[in-house]
Amino acid sequence: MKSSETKITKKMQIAIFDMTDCEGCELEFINLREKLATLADQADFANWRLASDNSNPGPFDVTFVEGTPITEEDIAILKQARSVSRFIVSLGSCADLGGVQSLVGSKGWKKGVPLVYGEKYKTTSKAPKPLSYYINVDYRLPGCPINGNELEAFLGALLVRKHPAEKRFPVCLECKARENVCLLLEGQPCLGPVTKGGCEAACPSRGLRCWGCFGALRGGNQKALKKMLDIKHGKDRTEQVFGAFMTHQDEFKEMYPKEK
Amino acid sequence: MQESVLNHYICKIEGHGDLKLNYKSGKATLNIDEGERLFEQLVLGRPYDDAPFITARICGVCPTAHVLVAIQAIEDAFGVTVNERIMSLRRALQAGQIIQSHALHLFFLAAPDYLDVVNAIELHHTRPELYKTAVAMKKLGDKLVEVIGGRAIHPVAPAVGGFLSVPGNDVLKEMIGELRAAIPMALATVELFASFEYPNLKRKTEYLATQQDGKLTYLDGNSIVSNSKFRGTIENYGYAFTEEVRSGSNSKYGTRDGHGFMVGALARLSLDQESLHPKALYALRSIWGQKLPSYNSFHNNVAQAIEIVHLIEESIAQLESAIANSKELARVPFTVREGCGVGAIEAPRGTLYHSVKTDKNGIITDYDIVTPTVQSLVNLEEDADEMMKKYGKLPEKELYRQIEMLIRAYDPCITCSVH
Amino acid sequence: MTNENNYKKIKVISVRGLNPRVRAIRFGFVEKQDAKDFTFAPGSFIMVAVPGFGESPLTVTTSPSQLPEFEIAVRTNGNNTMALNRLDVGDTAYVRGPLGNAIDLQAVYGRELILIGGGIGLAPLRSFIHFLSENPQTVSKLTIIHGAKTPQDLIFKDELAKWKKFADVHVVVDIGDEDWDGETGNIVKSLDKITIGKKASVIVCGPPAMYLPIVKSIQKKDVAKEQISLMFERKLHCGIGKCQHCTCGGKYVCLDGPTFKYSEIENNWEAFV
Amino acid sequence: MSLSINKKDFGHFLLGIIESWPTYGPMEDEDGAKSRFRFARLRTVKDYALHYGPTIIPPKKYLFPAREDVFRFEKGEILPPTNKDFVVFGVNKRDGEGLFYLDQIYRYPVEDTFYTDRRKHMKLVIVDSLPPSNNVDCDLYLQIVGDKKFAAFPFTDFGESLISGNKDFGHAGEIGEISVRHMPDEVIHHPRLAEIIEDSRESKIWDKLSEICFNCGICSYTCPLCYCYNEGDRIDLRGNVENDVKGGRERTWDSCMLPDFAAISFKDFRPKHRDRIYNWYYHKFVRMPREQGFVGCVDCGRCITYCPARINYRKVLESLIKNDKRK
Ligand SMILES: Cc1cc2nc3c(=O)[nH]c(=O)nc-3n(C[C@H](O)[C@H](O)[C@H](O)COP(=O)(O)OP(=O)(O)OC[C@H]3O[C@@H](n4cnc5c(N)ncnc54)[C@H](O)[C@@H]3O)c2cc1C
Ligand code: SF4
Ligand code: SF4
Ligand code: SF4
Repeated sequence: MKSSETKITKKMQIAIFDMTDCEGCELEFINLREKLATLADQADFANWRLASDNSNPGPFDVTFVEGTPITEEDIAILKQARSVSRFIVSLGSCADLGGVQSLVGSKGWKKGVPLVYGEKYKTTSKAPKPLSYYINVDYRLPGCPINGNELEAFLGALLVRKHPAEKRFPVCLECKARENVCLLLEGQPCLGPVTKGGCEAACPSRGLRCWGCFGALRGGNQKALKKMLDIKHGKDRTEQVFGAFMTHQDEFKEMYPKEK
Repeated sequence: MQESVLNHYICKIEGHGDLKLNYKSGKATLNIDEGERLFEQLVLGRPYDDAPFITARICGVCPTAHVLVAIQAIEDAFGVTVNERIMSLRRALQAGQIIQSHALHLFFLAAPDYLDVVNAIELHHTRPELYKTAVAMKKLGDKLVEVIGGRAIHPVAPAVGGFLSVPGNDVLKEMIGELRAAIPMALATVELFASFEYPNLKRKTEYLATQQDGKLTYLDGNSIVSNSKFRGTIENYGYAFTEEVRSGSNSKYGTRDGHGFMVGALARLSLDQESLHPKALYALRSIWGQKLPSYNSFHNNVAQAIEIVHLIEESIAQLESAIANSKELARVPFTVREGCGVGAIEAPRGTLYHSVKTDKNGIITDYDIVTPTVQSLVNLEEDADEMMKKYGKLPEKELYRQIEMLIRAYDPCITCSVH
Repeated sequence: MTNENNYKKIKVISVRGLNPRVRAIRFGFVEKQDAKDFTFAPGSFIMVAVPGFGESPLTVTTSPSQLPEFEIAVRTNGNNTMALNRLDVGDTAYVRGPLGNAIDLQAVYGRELILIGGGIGLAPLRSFIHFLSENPQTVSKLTIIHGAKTPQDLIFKDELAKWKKFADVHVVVDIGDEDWDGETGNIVKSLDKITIGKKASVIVCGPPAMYLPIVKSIQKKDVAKEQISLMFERKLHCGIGKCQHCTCGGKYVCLDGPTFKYSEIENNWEAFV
Repeated sequence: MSLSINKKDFGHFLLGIIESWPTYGPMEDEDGAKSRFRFARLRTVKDYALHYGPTIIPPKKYLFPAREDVFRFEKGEILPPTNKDFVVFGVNKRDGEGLFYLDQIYRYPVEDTFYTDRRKHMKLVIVDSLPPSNNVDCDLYLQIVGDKKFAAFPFTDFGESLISGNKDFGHAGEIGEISVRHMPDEVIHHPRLAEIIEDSRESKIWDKLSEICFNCGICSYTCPLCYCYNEGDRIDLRGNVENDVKGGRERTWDSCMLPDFAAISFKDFRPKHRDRIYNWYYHKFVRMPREQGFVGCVDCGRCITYCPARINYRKVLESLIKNDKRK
């Protein structure tokens, strides 16, 4: 256990950095609304480019990193942030899983750059990878975007120096709690059974199949689901479905061993 | 101004931009530093209904605009016409998107410059009533998007052909009540932003927006209109401007006949004020009292505030129409076919285009995206040059600050510009 | 019927470090009535909660004679144990229980008794050791074996010497350090070396991996299955047979245990996974 | 002398309840072309669906919701429960049986007062065409007689108070004896089922199932008799104002099918999927009959209908019974 102090006296120093991404997850902080002000009473936003002029160089107690490291600058910021932060949190699926931009794989990405920018275009960027490819990550808050209530509970815990617990149930739990008609039973390739919960079944509750944006549930039975989807939707489509958010995860690599 | 890798990007804009002023040449450059995500490649080889979901992730501030325009493009390719109920809900959804985005920009990104705080959260202490307004306005937009789209960021319910699920009429009625109640607050927002003292930047430029039969619109545009003589069609948006790739920057830059042009709230209102709803027109004429076009890009802030008023009124009308038509289907049947289609939408920051090609199974074979920020970037730099000319004598730090304020007034979304 | 969800407020009287990850915390009750009502027998467990951090099954390490004060030994293992180990003198927490079965006094009465505690596993046995020191006639002979990975992981080091007055005490570590002059090696090997009578009774508490080897070693000495008791650890929330996490084959650790006779569970397919 | 109510007065009677207590009951959701039933707050009489079809989640959710605070805490103090009276109206007999068995589970052998306290506040009205029996425990039982009448059987003072003196009720007159022959289900109540399952531990059937089952836990969430849960403390985001922690002890649904069900930081005590599946059957059909005296299944069919992998526990049981070697 890393923490042993008894009473909390110092204001917690929070930093939020964004790599390449949509910045939607950071917005969930702003969507805390009144509670954002409450949070600010107890913690300093020491460095938050999107919403503040403060840009302290550190050190930070908790650093949220959103987005996928792609540019050289991204990677430099990430490494610097790691060196001045006690805890690093991967904020959102871009950071935690490599995001949708990883769905074509490293090779696909390298092939794609000239197709979008022209043959002459030179880039120093690297193919998208999750944060954990470059640094150690202490806590994970996946989701595309993250879930506001989960963020709230997460922050509530951090403020009292408690370790936020990772979710250990699939999306189906929350989906059934909301009494949704099951989309898998309706023939759609829903990834709910093998996806880590925490989103309150945001998608199936409005009729959209789960895309797996919270990442693979540890110990989920991906193989069984794959078998079923292969038959119903074809092998290629099934790979596309699993590959939307999970290409960097062991569960995916086990099912689809060759590098894309 | 670089001290550490942890602080060299411009604060309070969406995405990573770095401002360089070259005193010798009198030129300002906004370097864009955002990784290549290759969205146009990501959707290839996937079925059409993956496109709205994937392209939403281009931007967390305006995902709904991407979702709706992707759907428009696909429906265009398949030849789908949806019913009035669906259109009304989409218009209201798009209104919610713009309210959300404008409220975020105005209060959380722009306002701190003028209210002397390092971030909007401090307003909670210095001006608590204003902080309340800020979160309430943001919440209003969020709620509207959530009610119709299923989630405030990256909505899930809109789909090709309509909606996967729609809220009940009682929910819509409740929403209408909330929208009505918010109008005074929206007017107060106009008042606030009209009261700020903006630098006196004046530089004639070209404004572009989509309109429906010559009228202000956000979702139903059928032509591209400019304050010059130019008129274009949406299908041929590629001819309206050129997109350049610059070395060292991973955004593209849009120009018309070699010069910059502007899209977004100020452009839209400069091209048509007459179609504003009454309260918004009142806000423009009586609260602000500014004649448009004013050719001062800082005024984009006020234009956004006025749009909020207009879009609240608009969404009330659209929700009422959705309730009146609630017997119609929430999703119309359609046939997948080989085709190509274009969608254009007025996103918070200006016109957003998606175009798509599908094969006979609805698999995407080609995709193109042009974002508003790409279109406005050159104009932004031209404005910045003008600022250097005009305020070149100011201390360097102050000049940087002023130009950064200009950049924020544009509300650029670099995240979108590199997709 | 007693209410097993009735939380009693307790207050820290003193704390001391037993090793870098384990602290002994002494509590007293805040309410007089609670102090009067609370009783326990060695071997049963209590649920201790720091509101906000959860609750944990823990065992009292002091003899019932010390009531209404009691001591627990807590190893930081997660949130609630971390919170417990942050408490200062005067801070409060909650307790409910006791829950589970206790050590079967009847079964060990008058016999030779061997207590084996691996790591933090000595904590639950300590209460019984104290009880035995107060009531030495209970057993005919007492042997205590305490093992740990390193000398750092031993607990109640200061007391081990005192216990020698009324018991045979063996202390063994897997890996010693410069200052270590005691026994090193495997706890099972050192158990093999000890002579144990056929009629002896053995109670074991420690990491699950050591149970089967220890049982084997003891059985070689012809000790009956009924006389070998094992204290079990499982994930546990309710302590009253509802939450289902502690089920072990056909048994609940919280209701049927935590102490099981080897004869009860030798065929339980989930006892030694 | 029993009382009864005519169908035309039924709405008025229900309205009286809705106006006096928060009332929950079965209702139909129109969801485009699909229709589904679920239990929800009844706000008008029209909301109530007398003959409801299967609901995804049984009424257990009023006693054991997907997520609840079993208690709240503030300034280091655990606060007492704050349950208030509410009515669950119109549960059919089978769902009523589910509630009855759930009650037994949480009452015996040790009572879980968090559950029983709420249960005391839940007033239950069962409506069914079958007569009441001793495996339901409700305040009022309304038996549908013919198509115009409900005969009323109050079982508690509360139930009595609902009907006595209520002008909607009149004397029942003669209610013809309705005989229902209770046929014990030959699969679920097979006399040797427990032994058969005990013997099947090494059977390949569990391995085969583990290749199909997604271990998503839907069979548990939807089951009226599944009751396992997780607990943990949630802290409200108001932070640590002068070290005052405020929040709640959250009890959430769990499922013994889920991968980490028996795992603690350093060890997983039931790591194999096949063993977790076996445990589900073992608990329902072996441990529960021994512990509680009844099987953990009321044959409502939910776990069959809603399993996305289309596993049918009845077929599993049937095949085990068929292969019973000791027959
Ligand atoms: C009968 C029994 C007696 C015990 N006696 C002691 C003792 O005297 N001293 C001591 O230091 N430890 C003891 N333990 C282990 C101790 O209970 C766990 O270390 C503790 O529950 C971890 O809780 P946490 O909140 O810190 O961990 P987290 O990982 O945050 O756990 C969250 C919850 O999961 C459950 N849980 C997690 N790990 C365990 C575990 N190992 N055992 C049971 N439940 C767990 C608890 O309900 C806990 O509150 C005993 C365990 C059992 C079953
Ligand atoms: S995870 Fe999704 S919502 Fe979050 S930043 Fe990435 S794309 Fe945006
Ligand atoms: S819709 Fe998806 S998430 Fe919901 S129950 Fe079915 S498989 Fe699970
Ligand atoms: S349902 Fe699936 S895709 Fe949707 S938010 Fe939840 S985890 Fe992500």
